[in-house]
Parts: sequence; structure tokens; C-alpha cells
Amino acid sequence: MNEALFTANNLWMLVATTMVFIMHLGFASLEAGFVQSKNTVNILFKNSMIISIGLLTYYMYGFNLMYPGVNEGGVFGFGGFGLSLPAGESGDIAYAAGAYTYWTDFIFQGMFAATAATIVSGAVAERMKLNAFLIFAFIFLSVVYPVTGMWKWGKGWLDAAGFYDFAGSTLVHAVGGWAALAAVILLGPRHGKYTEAGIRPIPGHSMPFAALGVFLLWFGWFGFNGGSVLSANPLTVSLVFVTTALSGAAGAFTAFVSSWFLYKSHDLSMVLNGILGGLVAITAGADQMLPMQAILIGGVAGVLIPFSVVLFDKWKLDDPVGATSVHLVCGVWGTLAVGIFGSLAGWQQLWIQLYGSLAVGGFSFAMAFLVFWLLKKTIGIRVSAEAEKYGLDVAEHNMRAYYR
Amino acid sequence: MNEALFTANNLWMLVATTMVFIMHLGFASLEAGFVQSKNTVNILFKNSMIISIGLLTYYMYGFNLMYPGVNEGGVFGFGGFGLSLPAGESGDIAYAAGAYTYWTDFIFQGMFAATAATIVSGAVAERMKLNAFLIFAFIFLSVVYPVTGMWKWGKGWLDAAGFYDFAGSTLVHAVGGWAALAAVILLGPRHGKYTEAGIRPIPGHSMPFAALGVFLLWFGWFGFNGGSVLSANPLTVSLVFVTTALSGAAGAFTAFVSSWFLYKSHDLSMVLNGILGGLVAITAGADQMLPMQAILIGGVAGVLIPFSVVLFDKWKLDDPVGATSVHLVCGVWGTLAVGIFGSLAGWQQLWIQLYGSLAVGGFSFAMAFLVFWLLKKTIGIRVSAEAEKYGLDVAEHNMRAYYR
Amino acid sequence: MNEALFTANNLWMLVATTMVFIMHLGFASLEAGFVQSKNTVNILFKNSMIISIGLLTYYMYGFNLMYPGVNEGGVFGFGGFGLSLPAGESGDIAYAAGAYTYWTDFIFQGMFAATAATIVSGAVAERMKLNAFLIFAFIFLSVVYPVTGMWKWGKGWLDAAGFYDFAGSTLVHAVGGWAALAAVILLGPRHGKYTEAGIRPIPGHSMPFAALGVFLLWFGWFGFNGGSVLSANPLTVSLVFVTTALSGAAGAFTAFVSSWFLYKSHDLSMVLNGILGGLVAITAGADQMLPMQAILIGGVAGVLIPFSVVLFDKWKLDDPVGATSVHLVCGVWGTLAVGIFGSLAGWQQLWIQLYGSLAVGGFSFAMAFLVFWLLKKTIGIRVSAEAEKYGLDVAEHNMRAYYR
Amino acid sequence: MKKIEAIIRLSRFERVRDALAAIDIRFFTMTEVKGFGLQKGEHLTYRGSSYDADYIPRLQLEIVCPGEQVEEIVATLIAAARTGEVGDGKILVVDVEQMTRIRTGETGIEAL
Amino acid sequence: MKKIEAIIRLSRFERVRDALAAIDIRFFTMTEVKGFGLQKGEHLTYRGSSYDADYIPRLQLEIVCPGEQVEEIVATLIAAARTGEVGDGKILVVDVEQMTRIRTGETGIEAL
Amino acid sequence: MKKIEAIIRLSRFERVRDALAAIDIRFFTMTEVKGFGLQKGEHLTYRGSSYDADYIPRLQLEIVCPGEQVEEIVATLIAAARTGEVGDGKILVVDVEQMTRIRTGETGIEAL
Ligand SMILES: Nc1ncnc2c1ncn2[C@@H]1O[C@H](COP(=O)(O)OP(=O)(O)O)[C@@H](O)[C@H]1O
Ligand SMILES: Nc1ncnc2c1ncn2[C@@H]1O[C@H](COP(=O)(O)OP(=O)(O)O)[C@@H](O)[C@H]1O
Ligand SMILES: Nc1ncnc2c1ncn2[C@@H]1O[C@H](COP(=O)(O)OP(=O)(O)O)[C@@H](O)[C@H]1O
Repeated sequence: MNEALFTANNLWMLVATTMVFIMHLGFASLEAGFVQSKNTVNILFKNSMIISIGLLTYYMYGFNLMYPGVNEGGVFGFGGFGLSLPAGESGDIAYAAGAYTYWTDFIFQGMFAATAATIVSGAVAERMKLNAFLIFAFIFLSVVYPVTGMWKWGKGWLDAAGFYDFAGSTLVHAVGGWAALAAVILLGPRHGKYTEAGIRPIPGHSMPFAALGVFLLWFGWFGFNGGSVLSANPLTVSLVFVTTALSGAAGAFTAFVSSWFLYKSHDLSMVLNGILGGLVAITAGADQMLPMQAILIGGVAGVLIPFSVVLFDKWKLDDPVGATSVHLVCGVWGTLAVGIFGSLAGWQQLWIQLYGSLAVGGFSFAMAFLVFWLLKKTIGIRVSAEAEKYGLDVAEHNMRAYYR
Repeated sequence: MNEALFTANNLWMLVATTMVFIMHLGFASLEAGFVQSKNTVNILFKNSMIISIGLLTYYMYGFNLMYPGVNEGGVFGFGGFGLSLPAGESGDIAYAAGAYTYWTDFIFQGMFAATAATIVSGAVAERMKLNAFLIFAFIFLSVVYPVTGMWKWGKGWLDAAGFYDFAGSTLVHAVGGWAALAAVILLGPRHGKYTEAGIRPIPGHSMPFAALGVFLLWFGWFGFNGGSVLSANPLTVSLVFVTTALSGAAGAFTAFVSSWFLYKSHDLSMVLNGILGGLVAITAGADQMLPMQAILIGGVAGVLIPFSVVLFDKWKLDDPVGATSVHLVCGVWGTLAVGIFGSLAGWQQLWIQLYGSLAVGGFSFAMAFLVFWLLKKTIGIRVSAEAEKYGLDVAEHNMRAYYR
Repeated sequence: MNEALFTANNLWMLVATTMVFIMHLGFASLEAGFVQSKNTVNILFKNSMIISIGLLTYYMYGFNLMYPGVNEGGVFGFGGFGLSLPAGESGDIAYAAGAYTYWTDFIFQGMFAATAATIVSGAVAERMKLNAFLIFAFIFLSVVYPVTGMWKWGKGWLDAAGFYDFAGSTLVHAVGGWAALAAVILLGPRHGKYTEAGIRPIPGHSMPFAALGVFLLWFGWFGFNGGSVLSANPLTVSLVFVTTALSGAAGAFTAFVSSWFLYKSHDLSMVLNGILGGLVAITAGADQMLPMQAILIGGVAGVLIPFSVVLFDKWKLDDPVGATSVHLVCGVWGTLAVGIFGSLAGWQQLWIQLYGSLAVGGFSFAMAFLVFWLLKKTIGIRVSAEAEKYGLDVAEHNMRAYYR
Repeated sequence: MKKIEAIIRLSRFERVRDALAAIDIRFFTMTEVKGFGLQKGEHLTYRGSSYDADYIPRLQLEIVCPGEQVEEIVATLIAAARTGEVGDGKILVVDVEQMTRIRTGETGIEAL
Repeated sequence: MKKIEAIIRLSRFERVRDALAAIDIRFFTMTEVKGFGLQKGEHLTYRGSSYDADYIPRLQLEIVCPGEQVEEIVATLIAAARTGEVGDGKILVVDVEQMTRIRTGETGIEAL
Repeated sequence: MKKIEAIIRLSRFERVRDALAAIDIRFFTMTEVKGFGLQKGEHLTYRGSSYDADYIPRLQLEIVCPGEQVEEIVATLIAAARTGEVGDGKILVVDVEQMTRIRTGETGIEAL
């Protein structure tokens, strides 16, 4: 390993870090666009605080919970509080065999961490108490995300079992999606969404911000998936770029076609969710697929989206931004797809993918349910009906998002 | 060629790819800002679908039409459907002499492809039928863009003739601009734009989104031009950054000054278009110019913009976002400028630039005219007057872009 | 030094350049969000022109004023007009010992330049005459920024004295902040801000744009600080990423907590300013701090913000976007912090940091005051009360930012 | 023919709309207005200064009806819009001299 | 002195404005309002659920004029605003007791 | 009971509000309206074409008051809203047959 290659590898990981950072802006914009204007400050506030909480907890203990360096093959490990640069060569070029430095390792993984909580943020929008959400995010990022992450990426039991999740269809997206599902169940729908007369959609207040968010997320995904190669290996990173781009493109296209057949409408919100669905789905196997397989995986995700959005609505599970459809449904699909398409495909792998997905999902759902339930019984998780009517911006923040 | 240099080169091409991707967001924001709010969903929808169509068609055959690897010096070639990694070394470091991988080649070029259609999207905004536009985009990206691209970048006849177009003032921007002109002619102006009482401007609904779009485009242009070096060669890429930055800056400045002299107003929309004009103009020769020459090229473009906007309006060619002025006029100017300034300057070169520009432009215009004309005669290209009044968002998408 | 490492280093500097470029969009969005909608075109216009003026003046003489290459240890030097690539090796790999090319040096530094003027733009928003501002920006970028920059980065007297300012807490942010203070003093508050009945806040018109701006600034800061390493050195750049991220996160958190204790409100505008405060503060010593020290520095900045915002308001210094609190107060704090925390800490260093900060600040304040005062006595710096009421968009630009 | 102008709370709109539908009021016009007054608006903070918005966003409904229906409509509005807290709003009744339906040119009761 | 209040379609605004100018109505005031009612608003879809907006955006024009001009203005409005389809809107005439021009303090017809 | 409708300049709003408070007018309703007319609106340019906005944004205030207070309020409005330039706006007085306070159901003067 030479210095120049080390520098190029590390450089890519850092650039990818900034792209993952931009995903937080993507989420913030998307969610802001998909809520009513009276709840916009609230969603922006939550997304700002999540990055802060995510980075700080990951610094304090999250990184060492997820990558404990001990208890390989196990379900839990802890490498100690804080960060300290390993001494000598092992803190420099030798740390990851010339792929990145210790600091890079932390900051790239730290940017990932907050994503899972952000997914929940969108699903509980427009009716959840701010303090309850922040406490949830803190616990979720302290316990659930790093622990399930350790199972696979921290060389825990799922990794030993052969489970494959390249960049986190399960470990990031489905983890967030399952928690979102738990939250939505306990929280109940927004007032006026499910009436006797049927479902009354509550349209988001700004499609430009929603579209801005999706494009930024797509941009960031090149760093999210491309950085998960964990080096700048030319062939692998470029393949990941191709599969990521084509899967998103296919998701857009099939969401467009299927929502036209289903609802006779050119629904922008569906196409945007279709792009995200394609991106979530390819994430588990972005480095294992050929272009055509990426198109198939994304294409299926784009069809799943309109069905699943409507299904969740039929079950009266009210998710203002479609987080469960995008991150949970397509996250599971993408995880399974690794056993169906690509170089790892096979019944054995499919089975591992299935139970890995269920194990992680079950743990995340159960823990999130527990936390939300405890919060509900204690400080309460839902704002008053009056505050919901009036909007969380004034009720929780004494601010408005827009003035003339 | 060593592994480290290969990695650094390829890394730059991939980063540049993401920056070109962001240009699609730039176009979407700019166009959204420059249309009325009642047509915002429509423009966002078109821009989302164009990326999808662009990437998928480029995967299916576009890449192999544009870079057929056969029929050098010719006008047409086809390398077969789909993508497949060349075997052995030729699919890796040897593919482009250590500059990038096969996959990188595809994805960088694929991101470029959709740009040309996006340019048309803005020009036909607020009155064109969605399905007709999508069919046009599909045909345009399948046939026109890759074929004219092949003439130069795919080692076709223009390349053999010595035509120079570094990053696509002609091959991307003017191609899109000529097609936009054809569309605008066949489509006719928006209702109420040209009245007996004179020109009634129809101002865009959001200057912040327009400005956001232009800044994002400028950002992306560093990847568009810088990536067109097709390696991370330090001196060339950094020179391209300098010329790109200075040309945009000069375009802003001269558009500011000239629109003040012409209209006694500090018109933000002109300054924004001036920046873009400067960027389009430098694109053909970004690697051939000294800084001062870049300033001159951008400066002339910034003056061309206010004149050409007004001229197109005088001819009753209604282009809501100024795509023809920016991409066509400045694209032609930039192509010619390669024969006037910089290391290639000379009468011989100027002559080649001129006929290359006309050949490509003529083909693009004729093909686009034909396609639009056929669409007009069959399914129709223009929405009903009632739908135009009401806005395409409700008429074509059953949605609104904004809710309180 | 080998070609590959040179390429990787130079690549990072160019990527960092694009990220610094995006900061201009960040500033434009943030400032647009924090002003009233009737002044939005004006702020976007100013920010567009500042980049243009900044790059062009930096090309013409700024670069050679700031890095004159003569008069080391002095207070002023000038290396001649324009740019010209040094001949032979010294214009290529040897220019900066393989870290970057001559062109890269210029463009990275040129992107920095405009930042200082942008800071002033926000502080004088909603009431300053456009032409007076543009003249100020021109003079400020021609004289003040490059000269004080030379004192430290151009190897002038402060550098010789041992002053440390890694990426510009003082040289960029405080320089801009002090000038902003001078401007605010001479300009006076917006009508209706300080009434007999007390302070009447004039809320910004779009929190989504404000938040978008802050996230983009944070993104750009990774290039601003990371690029200031002036090579892609893996360990240093990655440490800078960690300190930059954690300081911003800590600023958000403490601004959240302290504004809750102070005002019993979850004020998004405070959290956003807290993030920026943390980023400004870490800038002076981003490469000298351990993660925990970065958290402390950012944490203190996040507490300073709410106090200082209120203090400036008490002194009737009306700064619509909080530029003085963010860039001046936290810039000074960050500069001093280099003497308190990190590898340089010590009384001696603290003393140098203090007088360096005062020297630069004093010069910037005095020069800005002089320029504004001269402008006030000649063409006037403030729009008429009627124009202020009506909004600068119509009064100065004959445009509106929004239409339905 | 009378015109009833009611200024109500945002949060009561759905109730009022449904109550009007129940007594067969098929059409009305709504405008978003701002109510100024002693009531004091929302308590807001911005960048550390707290202040009371000097207005409260409200909805103004306009309903044209025959004179004899006024009483019923006013009673319905009160029932649906009332919370009992200060700030519930007002109902005005104004005389309308003539009403015309644009589509047909009919005037008077038929135009309703 | 009378006040004419007309509720019209968005799409007829330019015609109405020009028609009023043609009969020398030099000033009027416009408000953006929402028309609720049986008419059913636009048919919209969002994330797979389709629904009818319960209102249609409309414009309300207010024109103050001398009593004798009412007939002409109403006729002009009908001619310009009419499409013949349901939803063309209404025109009210209300009595104004007094009108004052702020600039001069003039009242009555001179204030027009 | 009368209703005063005043159409004023945006820039005079704060003065008017304070002047009303000074004569103890505690409540009023405000709507953002567009004034069309010969006055010509702002002179605007966009992408090189200049044009006059055909309207000027204005504010409409509605104040309900007992008949005997009309004169004082109108005088106050004129004093506060007047600039003396063309475009200062108008004040209408309309008769209100009945006013009801939603909170209590009181009508007439008590409802004020
Ligand atoms: N005299 C008035 N003229 C015009 N509008 C009024 C008047 N009085 C009240 N309003 C409107 O009614 C709204 C609510 O009235 P308010 O007096 O607060 O309710 P309550 O009758 O319960 O005390 C106010 O915000 C204002 O818009
Ligand atoms: N009784 C009413 N009171 C107040 N506004 C009304 C009333 N009837 C109709 N409107 C307004 O007029 C608009 C159009 O009326 P509509 O009855 O649909 O037209 P048409 O007369 O052609 O049937 C409605 O949207 C509503 O805003
Ligand atoms: N006849 C009218 N009917 C309705 N609104 C009117 C009428 N005349 C004037 N207005 C409103 O008053 C505003 C100002 O009136 P204008 O005549 O310009 O002021 P001035 O009385 O100083 O000449 C206009 O913009 C318009 O909104």
C-alpha cells in the first residue's frame, strides 16, 4: 500500500461523508415539503437536532458500540467511551490497510447514524410532541441503531451467519422504517385523515421542496452506497454508481407507470417516492448486481410504492411522508433481492437475508415500540388536538415558517 | 500507469458525475422558479422523468450509439445493446489508459445525456402536453443526442474534421437549444404573452428557486467541464475550474451592466441568465483558454443574453426560462469562440467551428421539428386553452404545488 | 513526490473549491430566508454579484495582494496584476511541493475571498442601497480582505508573530463580522424594529430557505476547513472533518438548550445560528483540536449566540440575519480558543491570538467604517423610508420575488 | 335577501362547514382575514425576542340567504363556531338589495 | 351609492377587467376568495388517494358606483363573466351610506 | 350599527392601527386586497420587458361600530391614512342590520 493510494482512498471516503451529510438536508427538505406549512418549523427543527444528537452520541459511545472490535460473532460489544486515535502506524495508513484513517472511519459512520432516526421523524410528523421525539431519537441512536449495526457491520452474529447488507437496506433503512411503523401505530393518525367519508388526503405544502429533497437524497446516495465500498476501488465504486443510478431511474419509471394505471394520475409524489424506493432497494446489494439487475430491483420497488402507500392508508397507518413504504417495504425488498439477483443469489442466501431482515426488523420494531409506549405512558407522545389543529410551529416553537 | 493514479483519476470522474447529476436539480429548480406556480408540479415531474428516461435509454443503447467504437470518422455507428464490462484488463485499468473504468465511462456520459432534453423542458413550459413531451424526450435522447454526440465525441466525421467542443457548448447545449427553438415555433406562445398592447411578461413565481437553480448549475458545471478532461490531470482540471468560474462571473457582471443600460433595471433574472450564458459559452473551450480569454468569452455571453431575450420576444418566440438565449445563442457563441480565442484560434478553426456548429444544430433542429410536427399532427402537443389557464398542475397532474 | 499523490492532493483542493462555492448558495439561501419577502430579490441579487465581483477582483489583483510572494513579515505586498502560470516545473508539481497547482491555488483562494463580503450583505439587508453596497463590496474585496489575509496567510507580520488562524475564524469571518458591525452602526436599524414599546422582531419570510442555507453552509464548511489543510493529507483532513462536524453539532445542541432556558422557546433560528456559530468558532483551530475540544469550542459558541443576538438588539444594532453574532463574536471566540485548547494552547499563544484578532478586527472595522462613511456622505447608503416600507425588490429591482 | 358575514376561528372551520351543510346551505364564500385587536395574537419568539403577533388569522364566511333564513343560519353558526373562549368572533347581517346569478342572469331568490 | 360585489371565475378575470374598462369603470378592488359548495372543487389526487377539493378558488370584485350605474355594470359583468357552465358565480348589490376619498376627504359621488 | 370599510395603503397600516387604538377602537378585521384601476400599479421589469402591474396591493379594514361613532372613526382614518398623493384609498360606510357575538350570542351594541 502506498501513500498516494491511501490518500485517494481516504479522500473518497471523506467526499462520500459530505454526500451522506447532504442526505440530511435531503430528508429535511423532503419532509418539510410533504407536511403542511403550519408544521414546517417543527420538522426542520427535528432534522437539525437529529444530526446534532446523532453525531454527539456516536462520538460518545455509538461508534464503539457498533464497531466494538470485541465479541466477534456476538450480539453486543462495547469498545469504550469516546474516540482515541490508535497509536503509531495503526492510527494512520495501517488502520484499514490504506483505505481510510481512524477519523475518517468515525465520521463516515457517524453521518450514517443519524439517518435512521430521520426516517422516523417524517413518519410521526404533524402530531408528535417535540420533547418525546427528541428523547426517542436519543435512545434509538444510542441503543437500537448501533446494536443492530454491530450484528452485521461490527462483525456480529449476522455477519458470521453470512447475511449481506452492503450499505444498509436493512441496517439503516428498514431499521428506521420498522421504528417508524411502531411509532405510527402508537401515535394514531392525524385528525381528519381517516373520516367516515373515507380517506381525506392532507397534501404536503410544497412540492418544490419535496422534489429538492429527493434530488439531494439521490445525490447523497452516491456517497452512501459508493462510500460503503470503504475504499476508492475504481471498478467497485463505479459499478455501485451505475447500479444506484439505474435503480433510482427504474423506480421513477415504474412508479410513474403503475400509478398511472392504478389512479389515472401523474402523481409527482409517487414518482418521487418511487425514486427513493429504488434507491433504498438497491442499497443492500449495490455492489453485487449487474446493471439490468439493478433496473429490475429498482423497478419492482417503484411498483411496490403505490401499492404500499395505499395499503398503509387502508390500515389507517398514517405516515405523512411515506417513510414506511419507502424505507421499510423497499428496504426489506432490497435485502431479499440480494438472495434473488446478483452474484450472491441462491436459496441459502435468500433464507439468510430473510431471517436477518426479520431479526433486525423485529428488534428495531420491538425496541421502538417499547420506547414509544413508555413515553406515551409518561410524558405523552402526542400534542393536544388544539395544538395539532393550530400547527406545531406555533404550538411547540412559537414561530411560523413563512411570513409575507 | 499505476493503481493510485488510476484510482485518483477515476475518483474525479465519479465525483464529477455526481456534480453533473446535481445539474438536473439545478435545471428543475431554475425552471420551477421561472414558471407560474400553477405549472410547478408539471415542470418538476418532467425533470424527474427526464433523468429516468435519459439514464435508462442511455443504458439500453444510447451509450453504444454515441461511443460505438466502430465507423470512426462516420456519421452513425452502433455498438450493440446494453452494457457489458470488457473482459480482463481492458475492463479495468487498461480501459482508458488508467483514466477511468468502463462503468465510470458509462455513468459520466449517461448523466450528460439527459441534460439536452431538460433544456427543451424549460422552453416548452406552461403549455405543452405531458405525454407529448415525454415521447419527444424519449426520441430525442434515443436518436438525436447520441448521434450528434458521436459525430464529435464518438470519433465521427466532425472529430475527423478537427471540430473542437471540449464539454459540449454545441453537443449538449446548442443541441438542446435548437430543439427548444423548434418546439417553441411549433407550440406557439403562452396565451396572453403577446397582446395587441405589447408584450405582457409572465413573471416566474419564485426567484429564490430560480437563484438556487443557477447556483446549483454553476456548482455542477465544475463537474461538467472539469470531468470532461476525462482524467484528474491536475493542471488541466484546475485550469478548467478557473476558466469556468471566471466566465460565469464575467457573464453575471456584463449582464448586470448591459441590462442596466438597456432597461434601467437591476433585473435578477437577467443576471442569473448571464451567469448561465457565461458558463455555456466557456464550455466548448474551457481547457483552451487563458483566464482573461475566459472572462472575454463569458463577458460577451453576458451581453448577448439581454439582447437575445428581447429579440426572441420580438419574434414572438415565447421561452419562459430563456433556454434558447442561454443554451442556443451562447452555445453557438462559445463554439465559435474556440476559433477566435485560445490555443486553437485561427481562421481555419473558426471555419470548422462554424460548420460543425451548423451541422449539429441543423440536424438537431430538423429532427426536433420533425418529431414535434408529427406529435402535433397526431396526439397534439399543446394543452387546451382552458387547461393552460387553469394550470398544468391540476389539468395534467390533479395536484397543486403549494398548499397553505 | 509522485504524480499520483499530486493528483489526489490537487483533486481534493478542487473538490473543496466547489464546496466553498456552494457556501455562497448557502449564504444566499440563509439570508433570503431571514429577510422579509419584499427584500428577497435584493438579497439574491447582492449575493450573485458578490461572487462575480469577488472572483474578478481576485483575478485582477486580489490574489497577488494576498499572496504577494514579496515582503515577508510585512504589512503589505503586491505581486503584480493578473495571473500567469509560472514556467516549467514550478507551474506544475513543484509549485506547492505536489499539493496543488497554481490554478488550483488561485481558484480555491478566490472562492474564499467573496465570503467576507457576503457576511456584510446579510447584516445590511432590507435597508441598504444596492449601488452603495456593490461599491463597498468592491472596495472591501479589493483592499481589506486581501491585505489582512496577507498579514497571516501571505506570510506577513502576524504570521511571523506566531498568530494562528487555520481556515479563517479571524481572516474571513471576523473580518466580515467587523465590517458588518461598522455598516450596521452607520446604517441604523430598520424602521419599526426598535419602538418605544420595545423590540419588535421582524421575522424572516421563509424558514425552509434559512434551514437550507445552514445545511449547505455546513456542507461547504467541510471544504472550507478541509481544503485549508492545503493537501489531501489523510490524517489531517479527516481530523478536520471530525472537529468541524462535532463543533457544529455541539453548537446546535447548546443553542437549543440555552435558548430554551433563556426564552422558553424552541427557536429554530437560534439553533441554525448555533450551528453556524460552532462552525465559525472551530475554523481557527480545526486541525489543532481533539474531538472533545471541538465539542467544547462549538458548545461555547452555541451559548454565545443567544446572548449576543439579544445583546446586539439591546444596543439597537439591527442585524437581520445575525451575522455579527455568528461571524464576529464566534470568530473572535474561535481565534482565542486556539490559545486555550488544543496543541497550541498557552498564555503566549493566547496573547498572540488576542492581539492578532484585535489588529485584524480593528483594521477591518476602521476601513469598513471609513468606506461606509464616505459613501454615506456622498451617494448615501440607505434607501428612502418609503422604499424600505415598500421593499427593496420593487424599489431597487422593479421585481417581486414571488408571484402566485 | 340578506348577507351574513361571519368571522370565525380557523380551528372551527370544518365544524361550521358541516353544520351549514346539515341545514342545507349549499354555497358560501370564504376569505382568509386577520383579526386585529385587544385579544392579542399568538405569543411568538424570534431570535430571542418574544412578542405577541398583533393579529390572529381568521376566516370570514359570506352567506347570502333569504331574510327568513337568517335566524336559523346565525343560530347554526353560533352553535358550530363557539368555544366559549374569548376570540370566537362575530356575525354580521347586512341587507342585500339585489342578487344575480351570472350563469343565467336570474335575480332574487331564484339566483340563490 | 351602491357597492357591487361579484364573485367570478379566475379564468374570466381578464375579460371582466377589460369589459369594465370599456364602460369606464376606473377602479375596483379584488380579493382572492374560496367558493365552497355543492359545485365540488377540482378533482385531485395525492399519494394514491383521490379527492375533490371542497372549494374552488374564485375572485371577488368590489365596485362602488352611483345607484343609476348599477344596471349597466351588472349587465357588463354578466356578459363578461359568463361561460354558461355551473359555477359562473353571483353578483350582489349592497347599499352604501357614505363614501369618502381619503386623499381629499370628499364624500359622495365626488369621492368616486 | 354600521360597518366601515377602508381601503388603505400598505405603508400606512401601522399608523392607522395606532390611531384607531388611540380612539379606543379595539377590534377590526383586515384583508389583503388588490386595487385595480387607472392609478397604474408598480412599474416592473422582467427579463427585459417592462410593464406596469395592473394592480396595487392594498389593505382593506373592516370596523363595525355604533352609528354615532362613524364620524370620529372616518376622521381618524383619513388623518392617519392620508399621504395626499393619488392612491390614498376610500372609506365606505355600510349599514349593518344585526351583529352577534359568537361566544355569548349577545346581539347589538353589547356584541361589539
Ligand atoms: N368591531 C369590529 N369590527 C370588525 N371586526 C371585528 C370587530 N370586533 C371583532 N371583530 C373581529 O372578530 C374577531 C373575534 O372577536 P373577539 O371580540 O375577539 O371575540 P369575542 O367576541 O369572543 O370577544 C376579531 O379578531 C376581529 O377580527
Ligand atoms: N348563497 C351564497 N352565499 C355566498 N356565496 C355564494 C352563494 N352562492 C354562491 N356563492 C358563491 O358563488 C360561487 C359560484 O356559484 P355557483 O352557484 O356555483 O354558480 P352558478 O350560479 O352558475 O350555479 C360559489 O363558489 C360561491 O363562492
Ligand atoms: N369605485 C371603486 N370601487 C371599489 N374600489 C375602489 C373604487 N375606487 C377606488 N377603489 C379602491 O381604492 C384604491 C385607491 O383609490 P384611488 O382612487 O387611487 O385613490 P385617490 O382617491 O387618492 O385617487 C384603489 O386601488 C381601489 O382599490
